[in-house]
Amino acid sequence: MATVDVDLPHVKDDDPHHHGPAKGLGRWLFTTNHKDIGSMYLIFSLCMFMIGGIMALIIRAELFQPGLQLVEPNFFNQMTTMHGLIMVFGAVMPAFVGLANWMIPMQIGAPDMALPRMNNWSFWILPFAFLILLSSLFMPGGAPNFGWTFYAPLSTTYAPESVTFFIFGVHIMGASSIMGAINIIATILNMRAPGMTLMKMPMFTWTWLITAFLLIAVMPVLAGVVTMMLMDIHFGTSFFNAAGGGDPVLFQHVFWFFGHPEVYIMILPAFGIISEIIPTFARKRLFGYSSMVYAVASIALLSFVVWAHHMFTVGMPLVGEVFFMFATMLIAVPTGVKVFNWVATMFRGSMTFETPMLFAIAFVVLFTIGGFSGLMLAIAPADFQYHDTYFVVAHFHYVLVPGAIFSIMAAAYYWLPKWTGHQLNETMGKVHFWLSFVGVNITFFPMHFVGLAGMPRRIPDYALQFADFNSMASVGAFIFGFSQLVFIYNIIQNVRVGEKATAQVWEGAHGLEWTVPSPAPYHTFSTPPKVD
Amino acid sequence: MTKAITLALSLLAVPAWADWQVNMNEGVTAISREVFDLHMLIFWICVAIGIAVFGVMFYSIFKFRKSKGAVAEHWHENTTVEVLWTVIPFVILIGMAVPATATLMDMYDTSEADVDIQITGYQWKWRYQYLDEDIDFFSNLSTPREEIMNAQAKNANYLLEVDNPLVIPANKKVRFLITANDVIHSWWVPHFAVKKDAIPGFINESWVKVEEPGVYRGQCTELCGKDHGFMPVVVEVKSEEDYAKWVADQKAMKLAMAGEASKQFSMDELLAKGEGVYQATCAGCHQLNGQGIPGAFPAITGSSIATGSIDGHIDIVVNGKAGTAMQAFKEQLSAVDIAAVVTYQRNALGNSVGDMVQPSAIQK
Amino acid sequence: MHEQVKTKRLVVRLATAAVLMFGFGFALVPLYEVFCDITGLNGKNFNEGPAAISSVDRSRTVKIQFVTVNPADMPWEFRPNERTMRVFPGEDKVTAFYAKNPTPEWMVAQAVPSVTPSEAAPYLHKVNCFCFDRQPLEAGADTEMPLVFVIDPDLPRHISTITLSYALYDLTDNQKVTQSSHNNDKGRASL
Amino acid sequence: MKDWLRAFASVFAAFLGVQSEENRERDFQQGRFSVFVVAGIALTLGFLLTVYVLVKVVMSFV
Repeated sequence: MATVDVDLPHVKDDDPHHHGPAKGLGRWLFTTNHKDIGSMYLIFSLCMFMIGGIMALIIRAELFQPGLQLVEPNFFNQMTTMHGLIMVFGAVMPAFVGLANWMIPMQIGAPDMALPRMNNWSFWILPFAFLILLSSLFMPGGAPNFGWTFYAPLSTTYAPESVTFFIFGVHIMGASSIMGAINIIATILNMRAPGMTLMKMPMFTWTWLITAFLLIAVMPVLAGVVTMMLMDIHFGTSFFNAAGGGDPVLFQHVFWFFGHPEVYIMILPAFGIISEIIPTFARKRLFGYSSMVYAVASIALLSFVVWAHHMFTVGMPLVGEVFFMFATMLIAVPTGVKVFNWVATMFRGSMTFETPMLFAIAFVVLFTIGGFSGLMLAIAPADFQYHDTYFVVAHFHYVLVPGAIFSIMAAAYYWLPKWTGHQLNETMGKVHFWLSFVGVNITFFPMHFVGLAGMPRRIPDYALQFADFNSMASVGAFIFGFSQLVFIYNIIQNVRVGEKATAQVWEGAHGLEWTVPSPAPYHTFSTPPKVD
Repeated sequence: MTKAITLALSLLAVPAWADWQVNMNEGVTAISREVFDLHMLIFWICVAIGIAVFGVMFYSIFKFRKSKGAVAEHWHENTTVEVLWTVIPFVILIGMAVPATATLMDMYDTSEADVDIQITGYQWKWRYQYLDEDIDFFSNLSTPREEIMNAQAKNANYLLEVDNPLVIPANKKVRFLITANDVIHSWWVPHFAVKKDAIPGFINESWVKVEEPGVYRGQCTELCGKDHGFMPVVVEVKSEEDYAKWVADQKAMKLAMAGEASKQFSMDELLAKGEGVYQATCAGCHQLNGQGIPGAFPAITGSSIATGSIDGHIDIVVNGKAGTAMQAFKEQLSAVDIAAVVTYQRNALGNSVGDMVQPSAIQK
Repeated sequence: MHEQVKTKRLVVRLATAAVLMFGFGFALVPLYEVFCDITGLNGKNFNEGPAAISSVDRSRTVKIQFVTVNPADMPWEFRPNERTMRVFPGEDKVTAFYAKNPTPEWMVAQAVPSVTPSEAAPYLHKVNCFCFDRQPLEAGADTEMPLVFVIDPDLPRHISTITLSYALYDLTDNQKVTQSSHNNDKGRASL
Repeated sequence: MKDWLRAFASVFAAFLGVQSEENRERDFQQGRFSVFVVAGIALTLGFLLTVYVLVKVVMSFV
């Protein structure tokens, strides 16, 4: 990341006509301030993370022992579906948008986002989208039970009544993501401080710029696929119904055309966060900044041509299987190689291991394990044995939980002193880290074994040979689940109490956001900073 | 209260047969061994790369610590190193792609098969039709509901056992034509390395040539609704002679069944047979006690159909009810079974209508 | 202010890009049909009507199997008259499928073809097929539905068996205007 | 013409995930955004084509 040696005199932001935030509920309902909206996104994401987490615990409690103990199969399917939807669209994506809202303006020296009112609106439709989705749990026929990938015809002809609520929920989430992406691109391209050229932008802003383009390209396709579903269910068309000339495999193609870029949307901002944190605590500039920028841009483009590796067993002709296998293996190079950049940054650095750095290192190690299992899944003939088993569940949980979620936690611990103005309680941070690290591995590593041994995914009960590893996974899930309460305690504690944090906060930190005092005043960079 | 008991019971019922299988099944066919070798090759490559990468990383974590006085250097770019660590994985990938493509091509072998079997996925059971012989049967989960509800200890093949397994000859190429009746299912036998999606309205094909006779178990691997976890696949591989004998037996049994349909049964025979059919086929939705699930599946006890006109009762069992989960059991149950289960539903589960049905009265 | 104008222009461009991508999502449907037709993906093929095939290749025979599926409790009896045929590529062949409507009401059905291996789909020409249009049947009536087909001689040599499957779908409810006497309650009951 | 060539070279380097500092500075100072978008899409289609040709070649060995 380009060092920005800003020798800006320490200006206390107290010009007279400055007005602080409004008082009471109005502040949060009508705010157009990127910091308040960022906080609301992060709090919303934390709540969704808890709700999704409870569903995960219900799933793991049922799978603790062979036999049906807690829930009947149809409700179990509702839990797996809602767990997936809430974690993907409710916890991970809003958290990254919240971090973007907080940090991008401060990192590029902009006073606020380019379209503040749209920013407010794209947040406030999210809680209602998830109210619509969660209310379907209490409807006759229950919540959606067809998996977060909602394959037709299970999600169209054989779906419960509440599928229409699911469709409208997804429409609103998509609209919120698209507006958020437009806002971020407009801010980054048009509102950088003079001197803050594209070449000097921090890595978090770069990855978010590219993620925003990905969002604009694929969220409309997701809206398209759910609209086709709506037409199939209510208006008698046959997009996915073989009787009327449609094709269920068409659904899978259109869904995964959205699906694969979506998984990159969930990991590129994490690359950005880790590329901010490791240089700070290694006290050494990010190795190969330009390679990172170019690679992330090429990943965005290449992520559009590999979607069918999710469909190797659907019955594609040989040419298709071999094409998508080669394409998937080829794009694994620019993605996987980025891990070497982080290791090279740490090499010959001078490291200290506060909580953000611990989460970042855990990200690099465990995300790489998820990357390796991903590479194994790319091999089509072997995928015939892995597809839709717990090996795939282990793969995507390793890239998402120690991947995206750990990077969000690292970002929280890294920037909280800047947001709240209080130093972090290091020991409690480490308690949370080690509990989560142990919990995540006990939960998801045994899933590799039961997946290879032949346990399919999305089943409420299993044969006896999978019993032991499943009970281990369930114990791990409860450890990981309850250790998030420590995370909530740390956040609340940090907001309320703790010694005063300096503007610099971390010794090795670089970037415009560290030139403003901690806690960051309500309006920062009203007068653009001079970046040499 | 009952939930507490079942919970306690399940904790006590220590799985009789703990198993810590950590790796993929090597399988019993040439293809499955090829896939296993490919899997292990790529696994070891990943382990090697992992050791290299994490080695450097943990080395730098321990060596370059601020507390040990390490001072950070200032270089932050070296394109030659970067080109190197991009080309090496690229070459490794090509090394992996060659055997992978070879295995994939072997899998797509379209040579003539000795036996062709149509596999149709239904909501929550499989149907096997032998194209060359006139054999056609359904394969339902046969694990008793008491085991699933933890009222009884679980047997070794819990959830992986069916009433009519698919029977194929050993050392012969058997070709599967896979399709579905309602939603997408997926037919998978880990020991064959055969997994193909069953898609309604379309046909897929796969094949297997098994070397060792034996019983091989798999499961449906695409979410297909409520009982997705309860529609296993069991394939019994017999030697060629046993297979020929089995085909002959099947044909003889079919003739006997036709004869039996014209036989007259007593009430007790019908009730006994009916109870078995009810538990295997109907209890999934209407529940063991016939109470059903309010709002989802109607109760049999005191139902207007089960206590109403006998023809209406037969019609709904034979032709099902369109637009609901009540399937047409015409093809799934023999005339004898339908007569028995209708009689059972009218004279048990709290109903006592008193009339009975003979198989001859069921026209399919 | 200059920056306002630049932002407004950029936002309009990005919004149109989003709308275009929404359109692209729907354009994937016809694109998919074209892609299927060329590659025979998913066993679909649309080469219907007389095929301009002159020569008959008598050097090899191809085994063609016929398979039928009654999806979603379609009550009709539906089976091929001949289960398997051995044909020369390039030779016109005729066969028929038997269908019977055992229910006490008028019904109409649509057969959906599918070919495996999908590589062979572009080489199977259906000159005349009952799957081209809907097949109505009175209560209790039955019929023989014809199929005339020819296999293209330049079918790749490594393909020795082709399976043609038909799924017979019941289209009675959205075809019929009046509610039939048979009170088949079409209400959507929850699953 | 020169900056088209440079754009293609940079995008190709991006596909490999390797780029030097001074190339990047030159690209960001002189390069025009639209040129890079066209180069990116063209090279993605090129990537598609090369993989397809590679598949056909590999399959012909059967």
